[in-house]
Amino acid sequence: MPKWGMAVDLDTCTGCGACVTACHAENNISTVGPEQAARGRAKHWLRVERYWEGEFPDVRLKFRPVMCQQCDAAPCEPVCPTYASHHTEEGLNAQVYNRCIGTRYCANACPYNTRFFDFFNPAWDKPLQLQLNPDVSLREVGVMEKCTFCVQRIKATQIQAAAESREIKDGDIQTACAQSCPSKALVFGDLSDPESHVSRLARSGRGSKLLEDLGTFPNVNYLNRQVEA
Amino acid sequence: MSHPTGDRMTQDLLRPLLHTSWRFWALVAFFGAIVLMGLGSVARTMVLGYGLTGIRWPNYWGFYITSFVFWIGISHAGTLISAILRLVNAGWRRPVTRCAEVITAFALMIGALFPIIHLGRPWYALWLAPYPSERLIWPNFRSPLVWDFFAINTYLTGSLLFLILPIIPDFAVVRDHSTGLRHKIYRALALGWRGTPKQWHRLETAMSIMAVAIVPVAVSVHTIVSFDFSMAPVPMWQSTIFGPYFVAGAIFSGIGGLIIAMAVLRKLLHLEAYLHPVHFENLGKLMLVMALLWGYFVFNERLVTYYGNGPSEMAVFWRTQRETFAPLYYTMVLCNFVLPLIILGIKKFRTITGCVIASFGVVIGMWLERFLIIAPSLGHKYLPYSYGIYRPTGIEIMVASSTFAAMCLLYVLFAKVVPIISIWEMKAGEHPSPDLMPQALEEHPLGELHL
Amino acid sequence: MDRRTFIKLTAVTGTTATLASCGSPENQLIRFIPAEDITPGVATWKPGVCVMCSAGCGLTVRVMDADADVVRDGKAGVVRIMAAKKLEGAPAHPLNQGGLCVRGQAAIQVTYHPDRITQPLKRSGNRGEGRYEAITWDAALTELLGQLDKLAAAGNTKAVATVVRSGFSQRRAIIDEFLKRFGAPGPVVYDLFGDDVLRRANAMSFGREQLPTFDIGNSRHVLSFGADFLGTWNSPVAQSAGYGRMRQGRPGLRGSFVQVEARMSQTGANADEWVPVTPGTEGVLALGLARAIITANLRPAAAAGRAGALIDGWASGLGSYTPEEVQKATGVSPQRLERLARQFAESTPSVAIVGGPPLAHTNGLFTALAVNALNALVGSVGQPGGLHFTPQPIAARPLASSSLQALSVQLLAGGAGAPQVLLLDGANPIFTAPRAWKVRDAFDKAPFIVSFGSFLDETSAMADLILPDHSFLESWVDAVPESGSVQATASVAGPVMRPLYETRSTPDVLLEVGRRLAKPLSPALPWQTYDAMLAASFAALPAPAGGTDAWTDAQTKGVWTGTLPASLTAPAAAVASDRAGTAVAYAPAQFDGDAGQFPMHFLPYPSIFYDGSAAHLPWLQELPDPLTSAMWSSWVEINTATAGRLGIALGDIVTITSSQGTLQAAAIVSPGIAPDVVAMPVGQGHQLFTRYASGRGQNPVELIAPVTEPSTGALAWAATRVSIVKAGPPDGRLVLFAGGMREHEETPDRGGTWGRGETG
Amino acid sequence: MKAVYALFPNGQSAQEGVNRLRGAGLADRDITILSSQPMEDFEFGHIDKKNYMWWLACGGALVGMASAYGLTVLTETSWPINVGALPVYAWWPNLIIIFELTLLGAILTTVVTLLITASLPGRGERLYDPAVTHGQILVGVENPASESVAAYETALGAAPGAVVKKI
Repeated sequence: MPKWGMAVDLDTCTGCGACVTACHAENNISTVGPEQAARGRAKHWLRVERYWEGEFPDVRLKFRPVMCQQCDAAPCEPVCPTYASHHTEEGLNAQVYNRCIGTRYCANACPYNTRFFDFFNPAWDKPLQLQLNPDVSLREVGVMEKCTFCVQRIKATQIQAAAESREIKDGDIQTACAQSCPSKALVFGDLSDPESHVSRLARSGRGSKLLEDLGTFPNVNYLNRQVEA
Repeated sequence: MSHPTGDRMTQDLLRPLLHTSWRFWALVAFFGAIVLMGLGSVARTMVLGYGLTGIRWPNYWGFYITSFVFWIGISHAGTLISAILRLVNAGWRRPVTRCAEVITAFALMIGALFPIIHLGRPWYALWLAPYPSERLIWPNFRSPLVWDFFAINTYLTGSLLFLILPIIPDFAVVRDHSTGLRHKIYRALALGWRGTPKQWHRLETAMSIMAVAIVPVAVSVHTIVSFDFSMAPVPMWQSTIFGPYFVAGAIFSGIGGLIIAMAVLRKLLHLEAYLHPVHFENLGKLMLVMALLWGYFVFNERLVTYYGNGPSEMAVFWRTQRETFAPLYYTMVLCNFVLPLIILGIKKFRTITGCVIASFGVVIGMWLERFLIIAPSLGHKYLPYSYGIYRPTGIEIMVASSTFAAMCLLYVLFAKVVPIISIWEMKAGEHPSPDLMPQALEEHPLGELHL
Repeated sequence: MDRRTFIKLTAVTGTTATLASCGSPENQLIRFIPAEDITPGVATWKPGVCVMCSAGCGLTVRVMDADADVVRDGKAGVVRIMAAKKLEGAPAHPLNQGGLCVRGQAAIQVTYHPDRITQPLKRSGNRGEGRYEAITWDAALTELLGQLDKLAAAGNTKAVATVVRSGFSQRRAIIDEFLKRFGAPGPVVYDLFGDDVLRRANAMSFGREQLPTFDIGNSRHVLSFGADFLGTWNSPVAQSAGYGRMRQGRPGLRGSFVQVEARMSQTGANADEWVPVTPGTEGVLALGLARAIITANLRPAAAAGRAGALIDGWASGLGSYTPEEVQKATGVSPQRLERLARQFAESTPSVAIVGGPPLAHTNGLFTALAVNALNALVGSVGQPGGLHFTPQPIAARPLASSSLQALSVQLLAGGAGAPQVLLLDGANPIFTAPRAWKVRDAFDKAPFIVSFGSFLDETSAMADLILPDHSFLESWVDAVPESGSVQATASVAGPVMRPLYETRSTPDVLLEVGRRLAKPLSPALPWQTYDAMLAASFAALPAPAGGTDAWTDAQTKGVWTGTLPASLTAPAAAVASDRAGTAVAYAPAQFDGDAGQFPMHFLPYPSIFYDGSAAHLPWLQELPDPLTSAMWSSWVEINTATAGRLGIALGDIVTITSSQGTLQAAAIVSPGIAPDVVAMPVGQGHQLFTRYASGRGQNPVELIAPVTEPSTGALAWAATRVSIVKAGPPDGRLVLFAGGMREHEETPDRGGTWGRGETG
Repeated sequence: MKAVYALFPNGQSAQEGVNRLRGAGLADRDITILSSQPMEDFEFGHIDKKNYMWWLACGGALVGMASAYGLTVLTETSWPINVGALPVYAWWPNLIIIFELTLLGAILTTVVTLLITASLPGRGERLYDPAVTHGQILVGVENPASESVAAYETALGAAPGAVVKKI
């Protein structure tokens, strides 16, 4: 049974934002427009956080892509009264949109604020709806949505592999963000396979998890930026 | 304490039911209009989308949940007070209990509405209930919201019965004092009550059992409401003190609500002869105790956070102490602590007016307290990039304020159809000259205790 | 959600909710028979070429069936087509190697944009007003032919002017050939953030008039002078790929990276060391480093060879660039200079990159030459980990042509010599050229304007005739990357989907026009169609190892890459020889505007919309800016201390004034910008550019003074001075995604200081 | 129905009326006493005091507890979903459900017992007089044996202030 995880190399992430747009394109995330964006309704399953350090001229900037951390002990799961948010056997923190009644409790419980609420029915000015990905369901008003580690890609590859009765090799499955990353800062793979690229990165000395002390046991490893002495 | 007895009392307490003044209709129209506006706003959000509220990323809870916690808190007026006083058999409770229980019942109904209207998809609210559905899926008993569902259901059922049972004999009274259609209606409502010793005993036993059962339920309800917050890893939410803190706050605001309700009834229904200053004074003292308790809890919560000095906790801490929410925070402290302490702590201020002023302060302060628990923390979770400030929209303000109108409306209507002071319990409180009393049946020493 | 629900919801959400409530409107429309065989629900991947910038990255386009609203011979209807679903980077492409930038990802919205021009249009309103009436292709072509024939008859074929964007491709070659054979001058290439200065400098230093390719992936140290090479400059995706390898791609070896600039760019944010310098003195710093290296005997001055010889005083040891002098000019301390010099010279292979603002000054050429010399000094030219020049096919030598400024002057002058017919292809100079060039007035004087654009923007709204091109997904498309790969590379792809509308591929239109001209082209263009031309040019290339012929191979892969035979390779730039002798000396950068009246340097910089040509894509509009997290808005960046002095807080509206004009925008207070610089992203402020960009934000180009770099005539877009004052409180137009700016307080605050500002 | 009864102005006289009826050989169960309030202060007010409502309530509580346990166990095991690394059957949260349903059981049983034992809603025609809710205390006999009616009348009438009525 695979255990999906990701490694984010903060030393190679350039903050370009390609992953964010790739995520929008892959997962049918609707744009909300300027008025709603101004009211805090913009949806970015994956965001590149930036933090300033120091003052001019000795100033540094830190980029950190933050997506759903697919926690093993996800705080968002037990609080959901309808099991819309639950854990799959592959270690994914799944969100069943049809089961969601919109208590938004999961979003409050998520320490990473990676869950987004649909305040209105999504709309695409024709013919922009042609860009929609048929493998990903649209979310109607009143439900919570979040990064799924591109579960539709995982499933598609698994089904294909099963049909061709072959093993899934490391790298066969890529999330949209990892695939688009120009500097290959995002690596997706199976953490249960010690030889997978992501596992090797997770073992590297630079690895750490986001808000580790909260006991959420995330499956995203952040490889710290190496700073010159 | 003394009050008119016999028929005179019956007449006084039945007057509101039997005679309708223009004031009644004015009140109904006024509050009804506001309630309708509130319902309209709710309907609009349901049709046009939840985006009409001020909720935003990451502040996903706002005015609605605040109102929820607030009203559930108010609901602790009745049952706790009347149940506890019933258990200790405090004689002075008799004219107060029903006013209190009514508040409980209605506040609960209003409060229980909010978890439903705050849903993104309210039309699926039923999925919170455990029923065998074609979806073959049951509620997640590990979710605090499901605990809420069960707790509030139990409490609501209990409180309603607790309120209704002792009304039956009074319905009988109305039945016998009314004619025509009203007579028919009340005859049905009275369930053929006659007043045999057996009925009286059963009724009183039932009431004492309910009193015993309802107190732990009430405590559990607000503890579970506090769990909605303390179960989530949110700065300043994950606190072991939240349970008692919320319960205390609930009783606190409950008493406030009760005092206001009593004062209004006293004026409107001319019950001066039954609701004496001493009732207000006693409740005032009770509220003073709760104010001190509340202050103690807040001090605990704040001091511990301050010394713990967790970065995220401190971020939220400062937000309420000196940043965006500071004005609200200090208003809250003023209303919930300073004001009650001055007014209720000093005997000569502890008049009816004084108590009412203090109560208004407490009600406002407790509403703010709930808001200040929700908004600052949610907008200020661990990752600063995702900070955000919640600002309510007109819709939310409309809905939140219309609930107060709803409370008034329900109260007015209730006082119209039910004697707001339990006639038979008042009578049961009267005793003939002591020498005629069988020794063994002397009332409990606490009976005439004035707190 | 299952497929059925999905389709239902698409119908619902695709249209407005109201329409949906009364049933899916598809039902009322004509349903055309699909013109292709479709396997429903099965995705296929086809090669594509990204046209969002001149880099020419390769795409893999996910194609799947979908119901599209189309126009077929004048009738609107629905047809099931194989539609592009997602653009992904082509893994095998030597440039982007599977990666793709934001603009590339969002490019699919160009094809599906609701405001795309769906058929030929004839102007019915005033110029710039944007009122047009639909006409048939026949009518449109007849009109164009009429104009051209008139000129030919009058023997005034020179009176055709063309404006295009930079970047070379066979498509461009067709335009060039058409013009040449018609007898018209070559097209005017205009890009606000063009790199003519650097091309010229490279021609002088290295004999290559083109942008360099950086082998960052193999260098140990990168020293960049203002080049936003990870964001928007040159070939960003290729450079980002190299950057990733430089940082963590080589076990045990992590390359270091220093960025020199006055405002921290997205690229600078990734530097190990960020060195702010006075704008216009980057060249001085470069030579200061060179001098330090030479005097420390880390490298002999002679090592720089010809590139060094071009610098005045190089041979004599750059005596005027002592650390003290350098500090005076740039503000970089001698110790730091020393350290940077050692680092650059010792951690080889190292490479210096220059681009963007440093070259957008009056002394830009000098700066470029200085950095070139620095590269030559440490021997990074042509070496692994250094800078290279992608071999260019002969065809990629664009025709010499006049500048936009000159064209504007001609048009304004009018008369016989003035162009009579103006062809526009993709460029939007009215938006991106400084006011003082009067491009709008000039175009207004042009008797006849034809635009091949797909959208109505400020410039194409001037056109009398609009002949909309296919989108790059609907037609053949190619690119001949100028840089980004050490080996010669050419991207090409066939149509991945059928055209949605009555549009026509511009190269095919030109070929047809060429055939139908009364006085035929001399010699006639040998190709019937664009793809025939592509086939011909690719067939000439050597077949890749194991591949069949170059053309079929390129079609399947979407790219040809290999070594160009000498016969096809463009020779070293001619300009090199004639200037080799003249040494260039440092001259302080000249700025427009008096330093007293306009105390601040104004730095317009390319945003995620690049120069604004991508501002019409909703995905990009809602993408939080990497540094400010702003969405759907434009803003002004100002240093924290300066802002404090001027009483400006985050979101306040400020007024910026230059000699050219004034504008108001929201302020973003940032620690990453020099105290005497205000920066503003270019891209917003379109008067007319689809529903998503029109009337949104401010266009900083309005403030740019018409200062040019003398030797190339290129616009020195960073040479303007401005004044800034607070105009008022926040007006809510600045939309930020982020709340906090900093991750934690520098010092734990337990009540020592009161009244810290709200972070939210 | 036939009935003979008297209305007494206060407890003392009512008590006397009751005592005299007893004297006339009536058992408590045959005497009907109606008052508009519990008469704790008088002996007759304590007739029928004994009851098992507390025990029944406890029984109801047990039923509630059992059903809560059943509900949680059955549903969670029939639909085992992993959330937040909690056990599928987690005791802590379920204790809350069990607690609530236990008390709900107690409350509901109490109400049901009350309605049944206090025979509410009352069925059939029973002896009643509206004067009761005006403060009078009714003491009387329903369907008396015709030969002893007179005896009862005198017994009831003897008490001070008694107003004897007959249907």
